[in-house]
Amino acid sequence: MINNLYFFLTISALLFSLGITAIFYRKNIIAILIGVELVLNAASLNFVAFSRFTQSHLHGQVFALFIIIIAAAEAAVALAIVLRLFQTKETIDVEEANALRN
Amino acid sequence: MLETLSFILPELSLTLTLCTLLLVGLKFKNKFLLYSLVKMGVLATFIFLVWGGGGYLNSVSIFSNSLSIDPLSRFFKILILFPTLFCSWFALNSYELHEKSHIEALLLILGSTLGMFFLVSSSDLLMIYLSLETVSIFSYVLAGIRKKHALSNEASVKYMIFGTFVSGGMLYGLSLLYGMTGSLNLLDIATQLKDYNTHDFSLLFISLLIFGGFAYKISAVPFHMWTPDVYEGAPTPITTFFSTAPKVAGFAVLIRFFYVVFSTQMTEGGVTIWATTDLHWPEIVALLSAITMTVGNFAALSQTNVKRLLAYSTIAHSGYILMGFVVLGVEGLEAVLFYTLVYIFMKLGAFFVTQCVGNKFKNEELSSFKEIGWKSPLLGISMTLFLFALIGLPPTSGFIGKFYLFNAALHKGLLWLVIVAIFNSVVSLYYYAKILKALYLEKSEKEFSFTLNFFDSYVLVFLSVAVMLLGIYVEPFIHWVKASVYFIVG
Amino acid sequence: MHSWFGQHTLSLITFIPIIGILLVLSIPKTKETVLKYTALAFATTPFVLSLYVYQYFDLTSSKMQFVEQLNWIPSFNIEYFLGIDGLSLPMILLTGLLSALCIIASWNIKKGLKGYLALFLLLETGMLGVFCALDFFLFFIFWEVMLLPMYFLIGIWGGPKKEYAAIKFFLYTLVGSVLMLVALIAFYLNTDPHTFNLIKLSEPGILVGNQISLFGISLSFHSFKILLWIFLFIGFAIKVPLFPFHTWLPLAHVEAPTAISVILAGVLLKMGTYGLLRISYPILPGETLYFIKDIPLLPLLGVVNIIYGACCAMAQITLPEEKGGNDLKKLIAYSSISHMGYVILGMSAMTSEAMHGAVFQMFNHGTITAMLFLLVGVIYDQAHHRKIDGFGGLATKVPVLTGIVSVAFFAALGLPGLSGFISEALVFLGSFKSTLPGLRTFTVLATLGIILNAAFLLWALQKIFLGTLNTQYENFQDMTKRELITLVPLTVVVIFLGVYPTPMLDLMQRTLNNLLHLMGV
Amino acid sequence: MDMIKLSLLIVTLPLIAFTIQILVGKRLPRDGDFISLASIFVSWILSLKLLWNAFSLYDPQLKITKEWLWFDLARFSSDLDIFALKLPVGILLDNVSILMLVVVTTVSFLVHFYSIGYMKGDAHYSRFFAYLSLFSFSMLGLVLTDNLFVLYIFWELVGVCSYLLIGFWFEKRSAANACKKAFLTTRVGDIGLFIGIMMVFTTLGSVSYSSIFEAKASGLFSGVFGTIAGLCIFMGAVGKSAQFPLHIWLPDAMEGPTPVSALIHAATMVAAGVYLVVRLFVFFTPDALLTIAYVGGFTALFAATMALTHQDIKKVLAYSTVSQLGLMMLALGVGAYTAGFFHLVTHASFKACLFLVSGSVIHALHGEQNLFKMGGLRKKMPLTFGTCLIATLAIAGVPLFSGFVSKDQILAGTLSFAYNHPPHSLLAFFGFGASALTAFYMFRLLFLTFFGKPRDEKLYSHAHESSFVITLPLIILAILSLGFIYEKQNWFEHLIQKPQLIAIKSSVVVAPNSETLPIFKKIKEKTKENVDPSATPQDDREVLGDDVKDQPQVAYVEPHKTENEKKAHTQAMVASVFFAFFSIFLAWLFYIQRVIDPEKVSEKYKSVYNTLVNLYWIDEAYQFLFIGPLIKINNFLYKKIDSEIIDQGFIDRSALITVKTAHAQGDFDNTVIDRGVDGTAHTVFSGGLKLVRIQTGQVQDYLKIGLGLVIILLIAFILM
Repeated sequence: MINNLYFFLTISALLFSLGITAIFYRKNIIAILIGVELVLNAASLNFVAFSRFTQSHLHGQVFALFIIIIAAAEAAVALAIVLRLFQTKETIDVEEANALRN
Repeated sequence: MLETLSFILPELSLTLTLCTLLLVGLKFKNKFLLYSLVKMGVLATFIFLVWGGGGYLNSVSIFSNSLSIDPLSRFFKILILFPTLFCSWFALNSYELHEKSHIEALLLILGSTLGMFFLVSSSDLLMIYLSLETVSIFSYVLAGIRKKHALSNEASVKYMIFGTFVSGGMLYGLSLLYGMTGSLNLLDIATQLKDYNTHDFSLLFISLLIFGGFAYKISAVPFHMWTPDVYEGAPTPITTFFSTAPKVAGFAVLIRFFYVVFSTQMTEGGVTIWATTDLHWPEIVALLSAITMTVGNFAALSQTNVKRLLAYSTIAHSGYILMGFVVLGVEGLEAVLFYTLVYIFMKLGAFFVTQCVGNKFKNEELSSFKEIGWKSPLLGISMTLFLFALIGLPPTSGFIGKFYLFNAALHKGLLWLVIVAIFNSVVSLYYYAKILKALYLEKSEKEFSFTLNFFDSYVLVFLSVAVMLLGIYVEPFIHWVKASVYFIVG
Repeated sequence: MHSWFGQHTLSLITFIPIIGILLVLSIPKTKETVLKYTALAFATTPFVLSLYVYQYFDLTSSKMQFVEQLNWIPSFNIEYFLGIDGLSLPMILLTGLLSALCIIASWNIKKGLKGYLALFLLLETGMLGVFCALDFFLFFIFWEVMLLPMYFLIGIWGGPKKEYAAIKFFLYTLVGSVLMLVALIAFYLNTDPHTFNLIKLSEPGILVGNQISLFGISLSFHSFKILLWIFLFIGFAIKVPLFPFHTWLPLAHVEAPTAISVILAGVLLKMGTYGLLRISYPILPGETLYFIKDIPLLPLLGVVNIIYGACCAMAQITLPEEKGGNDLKKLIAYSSISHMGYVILGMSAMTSEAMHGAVFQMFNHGTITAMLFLLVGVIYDQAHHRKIDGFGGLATKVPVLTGIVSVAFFAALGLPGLSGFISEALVFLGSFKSTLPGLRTFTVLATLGIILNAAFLLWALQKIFLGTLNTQYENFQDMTKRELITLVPLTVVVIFLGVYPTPMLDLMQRTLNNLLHLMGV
Repeated sequence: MDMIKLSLLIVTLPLIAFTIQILVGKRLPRDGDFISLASIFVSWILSLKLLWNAFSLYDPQLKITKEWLWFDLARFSSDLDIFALKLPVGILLDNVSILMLVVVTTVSFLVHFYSIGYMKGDAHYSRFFAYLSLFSFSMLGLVLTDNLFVLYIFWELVGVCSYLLIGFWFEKRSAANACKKAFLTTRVGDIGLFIGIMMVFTTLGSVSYSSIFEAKASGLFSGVFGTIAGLCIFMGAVGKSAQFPLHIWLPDAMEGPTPVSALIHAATMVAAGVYLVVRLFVFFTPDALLTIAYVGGFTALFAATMALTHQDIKKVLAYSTVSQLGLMMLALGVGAYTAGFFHLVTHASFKACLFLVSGSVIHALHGEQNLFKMGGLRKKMPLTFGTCLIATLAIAGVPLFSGFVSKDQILAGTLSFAYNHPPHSLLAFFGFGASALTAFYMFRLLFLTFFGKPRDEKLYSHAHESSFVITLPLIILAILSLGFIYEKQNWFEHLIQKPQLIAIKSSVVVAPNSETLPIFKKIKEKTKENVDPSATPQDDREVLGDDVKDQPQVAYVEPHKTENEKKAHTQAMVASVFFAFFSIFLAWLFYIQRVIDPEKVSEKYKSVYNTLVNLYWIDEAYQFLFIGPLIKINNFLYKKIDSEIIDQGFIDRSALITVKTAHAQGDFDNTVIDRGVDGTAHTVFSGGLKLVRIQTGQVQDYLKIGLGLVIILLIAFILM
């Protein structure tokens, strides 16, 4: 039951929507970053699933590998930025970052 | 192996400059030394681009079809070099960047340029995603380069959150596309998609998700909200870089991706045009282009911060360029290429003048522009030329660019889009004239004198001449654009 | 005529002011007189050259003369194509003359003199270029080049509300020219070997095209051509200015400095009618006749302009200051709206006399309004206000000024013996004679304009010059030599052309009759 | 010397004088008055020479024309078969124009001579003479031209000269108003004339008299179109000769110096209207002539009544001029062509004389113009009194004086017209009524100024006879008003015959009737040969060529007298003499014997008296009917449409130009949103604008909006 493609696709779609909601409705920036990670993992899950079930070649898995690398890089940079924000604004609540508006 | 390396000589020379700069930067902080290094690196890349690798006609695709070296990518690479060259000089002279962060700025700009070089010539999904992400990551850091400045941090946070979300979405779209067609290379995807009944909902959703990813890069309507805040927050040289280089790269990858994957190339009456199957994405993009223009222009009407005003004008110009993109014809492509070429110089000029005024008064409000036209005639005249180019008034290159776009759009019969565009360019006069009004027509309260050092005036003269030359002696540039419309993916 | 100089006269005429600009910019700000004289020299050379052209102009040939044709942007088939005929030569003479006089009139500009002179020379190039260009693209470029300096000239050296006047002027004209851009591209796309060449475009049957859809509704090519005509018409009507689009003119005139409002009224208003005659009439003859015969739009707007302009001008005398009245410059601005109404009426009557009258009126209006504005400038320089009822009885103090003012005022109201009458009479004779429907009633209505014109002009003349001397102006001196230099040539031209108009009428005769012949009238 | 060259010289001399005078007038000795005097004197002598030639030729069909091409709109484009205006400019010399020349130059010369004395010491002395010369040039030009277009040009030039001369003393507010009123009212008339010209040009393509007469001969302009064209042209005459609807400007024109009134508003300019009708007499259709008659007749009577009650001496004369002009129009209307023109000639001399008399009286009384302040001046100013008496007798129509001769013919004409067309007998009543009243008010003026005891001692004391410079012209004009010079062999009727459409064989020339003035007999042979052969009338006939062999021709024909005309003539003679003496007697009763006290009469008929004094409130009516609403419309047009609706309403309030944002923007917007746009005017568009600009600063909102837009686009395109 768990080894056909559509199962994985539904899980990745679930992961994707969870990630989106996390990004939209969480106030803490770290939580938002986690949401982003969720979205990236959903995509890599997709890649792996498609590669495993529909394709003979391993391009999908390679792509998933790269996604992990990129996700790591992004996380590092994002956290550095959040740290800087914390130093200047004493909070990491995304609502606070609204000085720039019209 | 060696001869494939020769194809990516430009990228290699860029990396070499990056590394030497890294090493030299540790020891020496002298501004002119660093800048001469960057200059040499960019010059080398330029030389390699123009004469080295890939030859003129025989474009080749290397690294198992993930990078294609062809006239289109060469054109865009040359275009990207200009912002790099100028923005690094602007960064070294801006009041916003502290002495210590000069070297970081240069490195990040060069890194981002390298990412764009790959983005422009990438022809498979993985390479597109990788290069896109490199550019984005470098940009997030670039946005937040002013350590102690709250606005700069906020800008980078917003940029980061917005960027990651959208590229995540795009990635999800790419994964579905991969799933649907089973291959990463654009050409294979295109052939697979041919025999796929394209009218169902999923392909439209995928195309919109992917378009979202690129729209964020060129700040087109659905994903343009970040641009004003980030541009205002980031230091001016960085904003200049953001508003020129990534736009060019964004359009390059947009063309390559959409003209291959979502449309089939045909030649009709000797003219190659791209017909789309019944997937209506051109209509959507045309609508988006009209909305982008209108949003960009109308929002700019009531701005008092010049940086924010120019940010909205960037959105508006993306809307204009999208108009050429939607035409799906060789003429449309030429118009896009020419307009990006012309657009870069206008935008660099306008931002540089804002920076010079910023250096003097420590803020970029419209009120600090008062009576500058009188105090330093060169600044006044060059700013007038840039603004008239941005509006699209004839003697300047902006007009030829707009004429090219309107000509292509009208040839396709998009009369309604042209009318929206001309309506917008009239509105654009209104807010650009606000700057002109401040420069010349208003008396400033405080008494001040304004002098430009040699380098700044040299740069201003160069940019003004570029903007006017492209308006008057246009023939060679049109030939260059016509020659570089040819691109391969496979 | 075949020497190098003969072949490149038009380029010289157009681009000599540019050399002037470079020279003016290089001279240091301190040497004011040197600046002024160089600017004067470079502003008058085009006029001298145009006299040379007038001398060698062949009155009998209906083809373009002094033609220069070079490839500019071959990939778009855009040519640097200059040439003149009977229609554009009078305009070039007028521009040259007025520019020279305006430099003399702006002798006491203090603030930013270098900028002023440079912008003025750029403006002159733009104007001369528009009249010489025969390639629509080049025409459009010069049309906009002329626009840029005007914004600054009104905006920087203008009156109290100068910013508003400048931006309004710029926006109005830009809307017009942007619509013209659409027409320009449509012409380009719908000709077989894509071309901007106005001569080729005016060959019958060259514009061929197919269906086009606008906002969803599909237009046949005929209705698309009508749409193009409307776009062009709006672009030119704003410049003329015709009734609904005229509100920028009084404001621009009131705020602009004297010399600039002379050029604005003397030359820029003629761009609109010149454009109609050079582009709309020959290229879209069918549509033009449609808007004259089936829907009498042109004659109607012409008559409305005549009467509306005269009424608003008279309102200036009766309305007090706070209601927007009582301003002499606004009065003259509205009177030029009324005079341009004659030109439009003449152009829409499709008879030889009316067409000659219209083009001759364009020239006369240029000289007469130039005189009027220069005179207002003379009064303004001494009295520093333009309120019509602020004066009274100046005639006793300034006989010479009164003499020239009365010549100008009587020329404006069309007194025979002065040039204004000849063109007005020709327009009336021609439009009354034309067999187009409704033209006769329009002409009779237009004759109403003669009384209204006479009424407000004489009323103004009486309020300012006649009656008892207003004690405030005890020491009102007469005209200085410099002011005389600007006004005497114009007076001589107005009187000479009034008595013997043949040189000017012969100049434009062949072209106009040819145009009418082409229009199948 | 050839007659054409003579006439050219007559015209150009005043023009040369004008240019010299206006340019260097002030710097010349005696302010240059001798230049204009000399030029008009030479013109006068030359015109007498022309008259002499006309007498010697003594040929009613005399017609000499010469043309030069002014401008031709199809000269170079003959291959395009475009029919364009070809406007020749020419001179037409015939008895009518020669006589007019003589009249104009005589009166003008005498007025020049008179104003040397009258205007001495005036601030703008030289400019006065410049304007006089300009006027003479334009009047002479008007008389000599051979086509309507050039006539219109001189017509307007004459109007300008009257504007300049009426407003000569422009310091006076009333003078400034008067000149404007004069110019505008005549301009209203001129528009009618121009429309007439346009109508003629449209049908004919040319506007010269000869072509008009040819067209009339070939049957054109006969229907309603012809009548309307005729009436339009007559409108010009109404404006210029101050006939009924447009007469309001003439009394105000008295603001000008008296010589001006004498020259322009008595003899010459106002006669231009009559001259035009005389010149185009054949062109008018019968019912056009009828309207002319009615307008003329009514004006004559109407103006005469108004002259009854006026105190100002010049105003009385002004109304008398309007009335006399009405009589001339009446005469022309009823077809008494020679009578009308004859009255014009005689009226010129005695009316000019009357004005100059009033001038010398005013001069003597240092500017006093009110009749009721004068009195008993005959002893103090015998010469002026004498000439005034002669002129008054002439105008009253007392036999042996020129007035009687011409007025009698007019009345005879009207009477015979009434006999032939009984329904129009009202015209005769107009004629007789006007002439009766004329006699009354003229003698009222005479008695009030010169007879009775002086009413104002101070004024009377230092009244004195004017210098010879003023009185000499009076004497000459008085002589000209004597009847006998016109009686001689009624040469006038012979020379000036009524032009009619008659079919004559072109080759046969109507032989001038045999008897000519005896004294001219031998001179006639002598002058025959030195007259320029090319200009003689005979060959002019050949020029018309054979194709118009027996077509009706316009020619002057001696009117043969029908029997009831003879009856009308004698009756008119008796009636006019009776009326003249009866009204003189009446005036005598009123003002000398005080039998019937004028004051008591005015009380009794209070209402009638007031209407007369206030000139039937016509001025106020025009002000109320035309000028008031015009100003209201203008203000409405300008204020409402121009500034509020188009400017602020449509342009500025439209979101494109004015950005109405939520909170106050930079100063630029405030200057743009000026008084027109009220504070919170939100159009839908600017509402939408706020939506577009939402930048809340919340990143998450941006994302939501972004994704929301994508989804909306998806749904829209799915449904489409």
